[in-house]
Amino acid sequence: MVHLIWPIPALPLAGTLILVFFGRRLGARAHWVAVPSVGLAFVVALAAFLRVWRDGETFTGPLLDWIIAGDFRAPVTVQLDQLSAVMLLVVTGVGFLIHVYSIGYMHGDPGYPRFFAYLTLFVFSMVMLVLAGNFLLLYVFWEAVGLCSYLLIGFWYTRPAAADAGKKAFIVNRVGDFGFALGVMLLWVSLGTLEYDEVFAQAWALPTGTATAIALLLFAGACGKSAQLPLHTWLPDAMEGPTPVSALIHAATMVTAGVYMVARAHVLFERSGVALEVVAWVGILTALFAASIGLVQNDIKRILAYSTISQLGYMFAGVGVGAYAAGIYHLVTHAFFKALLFLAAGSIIHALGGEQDIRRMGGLARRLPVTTLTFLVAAVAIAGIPPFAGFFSKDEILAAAWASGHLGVYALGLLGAAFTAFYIFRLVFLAFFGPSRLDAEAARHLHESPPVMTIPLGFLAVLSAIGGVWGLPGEHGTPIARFLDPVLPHGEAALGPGTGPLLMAVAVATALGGILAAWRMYLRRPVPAERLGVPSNRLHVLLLGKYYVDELYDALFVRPLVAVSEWCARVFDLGVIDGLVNGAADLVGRWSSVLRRVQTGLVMNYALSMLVGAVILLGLLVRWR
Amino acid sequence: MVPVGYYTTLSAVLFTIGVVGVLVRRNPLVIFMSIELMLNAANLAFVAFGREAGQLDGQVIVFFVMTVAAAEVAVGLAIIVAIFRARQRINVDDLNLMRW
Amino acid sequence: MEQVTFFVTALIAVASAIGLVVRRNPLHGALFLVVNLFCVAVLYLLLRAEFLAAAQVIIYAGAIMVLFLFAIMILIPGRAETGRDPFRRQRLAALPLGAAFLLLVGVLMWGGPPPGGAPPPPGGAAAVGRLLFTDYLLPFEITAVLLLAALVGALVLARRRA
Amino acid sequence: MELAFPVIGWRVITPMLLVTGTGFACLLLDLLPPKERKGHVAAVGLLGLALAGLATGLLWGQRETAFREMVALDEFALFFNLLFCVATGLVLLLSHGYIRRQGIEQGEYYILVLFAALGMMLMAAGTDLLIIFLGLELMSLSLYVLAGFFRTRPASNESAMKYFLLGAFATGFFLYGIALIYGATGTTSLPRLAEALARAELGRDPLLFAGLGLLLVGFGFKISSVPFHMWAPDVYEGAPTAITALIATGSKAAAFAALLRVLLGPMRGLQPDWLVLVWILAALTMTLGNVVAIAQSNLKRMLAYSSIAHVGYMLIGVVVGTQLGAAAVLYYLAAYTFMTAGAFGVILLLERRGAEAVQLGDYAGLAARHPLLALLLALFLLSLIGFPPTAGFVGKFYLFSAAIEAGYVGLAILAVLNAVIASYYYLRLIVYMYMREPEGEPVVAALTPAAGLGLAVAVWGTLHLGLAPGPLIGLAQGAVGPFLP
Repeated sequence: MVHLIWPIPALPLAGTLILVFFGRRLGARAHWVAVPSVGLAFVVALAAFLRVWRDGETFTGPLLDWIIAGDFRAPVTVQLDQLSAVMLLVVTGVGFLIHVYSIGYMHGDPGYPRFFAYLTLFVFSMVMLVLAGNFLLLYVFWEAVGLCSYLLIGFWYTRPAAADAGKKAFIVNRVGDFGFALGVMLLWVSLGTLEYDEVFAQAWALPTGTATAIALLLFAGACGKSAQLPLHTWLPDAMEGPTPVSALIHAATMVTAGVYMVARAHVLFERSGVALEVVAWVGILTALFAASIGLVQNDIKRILAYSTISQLGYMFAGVGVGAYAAGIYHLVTHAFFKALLFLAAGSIIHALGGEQDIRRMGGLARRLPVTTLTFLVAAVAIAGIPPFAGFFSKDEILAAAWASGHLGVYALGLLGAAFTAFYIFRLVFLAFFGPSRLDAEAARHLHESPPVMTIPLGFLAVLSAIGGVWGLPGEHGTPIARFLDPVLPHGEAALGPGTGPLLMAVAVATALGGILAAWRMYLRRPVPAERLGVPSNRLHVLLLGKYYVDELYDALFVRPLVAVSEWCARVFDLGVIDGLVNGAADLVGRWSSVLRRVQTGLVMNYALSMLVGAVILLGLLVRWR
Repeated sequence: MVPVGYYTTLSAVLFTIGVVGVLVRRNPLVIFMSIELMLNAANLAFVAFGREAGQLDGQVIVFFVMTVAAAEVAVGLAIIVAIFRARQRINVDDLNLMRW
Repeated sequence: MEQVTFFVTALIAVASAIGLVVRRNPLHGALFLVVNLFCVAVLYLLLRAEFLAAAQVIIYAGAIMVLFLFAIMILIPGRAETGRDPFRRQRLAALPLGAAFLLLVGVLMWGGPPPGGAPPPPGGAAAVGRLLFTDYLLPFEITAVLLLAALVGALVLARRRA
Repeated sequence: MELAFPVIGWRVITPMLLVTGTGFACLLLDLLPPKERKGHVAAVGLLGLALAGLATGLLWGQRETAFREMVALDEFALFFNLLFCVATGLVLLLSHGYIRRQGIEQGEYYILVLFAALGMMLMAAGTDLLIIFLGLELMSLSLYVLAGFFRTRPASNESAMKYFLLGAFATGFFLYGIALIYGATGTTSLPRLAEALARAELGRDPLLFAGLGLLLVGFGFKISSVPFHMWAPDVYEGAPTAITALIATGSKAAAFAALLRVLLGPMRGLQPDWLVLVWILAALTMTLGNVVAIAQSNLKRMLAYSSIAHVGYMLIGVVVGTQLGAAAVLYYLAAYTFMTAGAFGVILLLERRGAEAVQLGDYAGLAARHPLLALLLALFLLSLIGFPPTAGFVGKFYLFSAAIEAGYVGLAILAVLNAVIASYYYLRLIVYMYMREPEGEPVVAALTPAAGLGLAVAVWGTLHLGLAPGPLIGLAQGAVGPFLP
């Protein structure tokens, strides 16, 4: 089995190394390395998946030893089971399609080889994250995918917004990862091991309080990575990155790592109980919160970004109510339709020469038939219309919420579903239908994307359309739930007879209601271009301002920290900074004054500080006696 | 007989005067001399404590400290001379106007 | 007699130390320091450390202070610290801090037994020399390297060639 | 008069003897022509360090003391010997081209670096406060001079002056501390101190506490722990960059070695008393270092504050005081040596308009112009952040886990939070290098083969300790064995 595992990370890694060292020479041929490396990884992953699926064979074992220190051992353990096999397929499969798409999208970019180097590095890291068999390795690649994401968001670094967004993503993620790291350490201290199988076997012995602390700390990391409240702010800004990156990292794979981690560690969350409730509520609140912001955004990628945050919220709600398989299933279908939405959006942006504002689109359906069709498939899927994939997975989550007695979660989820249908069809109606609001320049530029971009769209559209077959309710749960059962037990309470179809009907009605509302507002009587997106009331302003979370953080954390830092610098360094810094430039003129200040003030200041320290040390020692 | 505590108390007083000297003076040479005063006070403490314990070790340590002090003076004065020299090139008036 | 000598010497030592700190002219300061070093040498004699007393006078007062005086003469001929002190208030903070420090360290040492318990160690050159070359051989050799390093360093810095 | 000549424990001091001998050889070699080029002196110095390292390796596993228990041959001393050999060797490699370009190539430079290394070794191997004091002085005196080696540059002069005056001031406290401890116990030897302190009534002598406090002042200065840290930014900035690297790595490691030997050796019984002090120092040091580093625009200054912050992390290991904690400090010191020497090593290669490129702005777009150097610097910075899979990550993980295991959760949380803050300013430099357009005059790099070798070693260390940390962690745990079985 090992021979089916190691090539999956090794191939993209080899691709990365080749691109790093020979990228310049390869230039515009860089995809000849990147695409096959990820493609082959997908083939191997498929083979591994089939082994797991057909024979039920799984593998856990060390690839090599990493840290051994006395009683502390952290080998590079990989684990291939039903859960990681599904994730691997998504990562390498969607990854492969997006690599192909990027050939067209990034064509002619000066950083072409660099782009593919980062992208394959990401695939490697993500594969390792999924394969990791212990928490330390998980943490390592958790950080690594964050780094790749940061590099790719800031890929177009000449745009200051891109560089800032990259930095923001990294820092916000560090806040979450701070919790994650503490959780891992606490776990090690409590159990003395970080291996999945050992941890999960011993988790029931943990005191509830400890388990809750560990689970919540881990979940803090998940909140950062998966952009859940209150750490969601980085994801919309991350849209500054190239669109394939948004599709792969910020929609389909990396941001779902949090969901994967919670599902993987569900034993710990269950042990705590409270933590699982927290996951469910944070998830569903995020779902509603982000969906409501999505209602009024005008940037096509930002709408999709808020939609992603919202859908991730649904996944957390799913795992939070104990429907792990449903959460993972939604993760998979979401990977299909959201990647498709992003890639189709990228196709539009490509066609319009960089235009991202839906107020300046309209009537694109005639000129971009393939893009429109595929986008429509994805939109129907995310809105939750049967028989498309999104319907089954979302319905599964809502049904589980209902069945487990989380009626509040169910109600909020239903409302969020209505929002979802509304915002996505608002986007569809404004962008593809109705009168054209394009400016002349863009209209002339308008063209359907090349096949290298549209073919991946087609594949994803097919998957979005038929992905529902895994979620058809059967006698013993859905097929995917049955498949994942060895890892993720689905002991969820059964619905009463007839409740299932009733809930489905309600969900469909809600989605149709949302679509109808969007149709009434934006298509039946087209709104004049200049009135689109103009806030009409306070709520609208609040939503447009994204609830002003960024501003709040800026005032609460960023500005005080900078102020403290500057204060310290001034008090402790009394003019030396600018003194010595500028002194090098205009030496003669400044040195007399600078040196005097330095010489009169500082040696004395420094010695004074030392004496203060000495007195305090002695005082404490003598007092302690 | 003078109790050893008197010697050590005296050494503490001298040490503190040296510390204060480092803090209140502006001339590097005087600061440096104050530091010598501190070392000297430490030496006195060593000898007094050695006397109390009836050992010669305290005295031997003082011998080493003296050597170290001599080495320190050589280096320290070289640094001070060097800085004065370099600054002379910038501005001769600086030399006497410069305050510590 | 011994007590009188101690108190007189101690008084001079403290007074000269204060003189070093308060006099503005570094030259005066250096002379005060020399006085202080002599006083400490006398105290060494009282403590039966004859060899050290001699070494104190020869090394400290003789060699080190001459170096100091030399540097002072070269660098700041006849000039004292002048001008307004812009950091006067901060400097004054040194006084209460110094007092606190003295309180913490000095109080611990106050009094104590007279040195009667143990016999006075022989303070002659021979005894010290013997220790230097037996028990303290290693530190002795280290100081040799230390002096060499100081020599090299001082030469490098003081050399004329830029 | 009969003079009982002592038995000389040659073996115990073999590495030190080799370094001393090399220093003397270099001194003689320096007298010979050529006068202008001194590369051969550096080469001999490197050879000597390599021999000392080799001797260290051969002596591994032995335990012995010599000179009336004044120096010890144990894994602890050997671990640090190796560390000093590596740190000093790196500095020599990086120095050669650098001081030639700066026009200060003199044989004395290399000789003083060797003497500084000798001082460090003595500090780590000394089991007598007197030896530790002498080693400290030997190291410090050499470093004072080296800091002022740019004799014509005001910044360098000033750096030497501040370092010297404040260092001598700290030495005064240190020495007085030794005097008080001697007064309380009648000995300066660490083993005999341990015996004396084992007697209960002596262990509570107030003199001892005062002595310990003053000793901590001296150590606090050398490791640049808040509030004894203020010299560090100025000295780091003004000193020649290669010397800055030595001060940041070697001298810090030496002070930590002695600190660990004293605190976890004889003073172990007093742990309840000094624990709080070191706890406070650790918390203050890492927080202040990181917070102030954010405001810096001069790279050397920024790294100075960063190094202060790292001292704060390492003090956690001292607080923890367990075998795990002490070993984590040793490991962290090794990791820190590689990444910091590497970072300074890249910085000292870069010049702009004939001056060293130390401003943040000089690094804008460095990746476009010098991709390799930018990549290396980014790697070292990521390691300083504590990003896996670099040495810095393993070091932090190890250190913080030791803290949590020993129950210092508060301190660990503070440390991790600090690490988050720290990522900001390191990252800013990476952003400058990779995500800014170059501006102004081009930055030129003077990569010599020697410097290249030095950087290669630093990269190797940073990555190797991150990817395969097991062996070194084993060594570190063995090294603290002598006093923490």
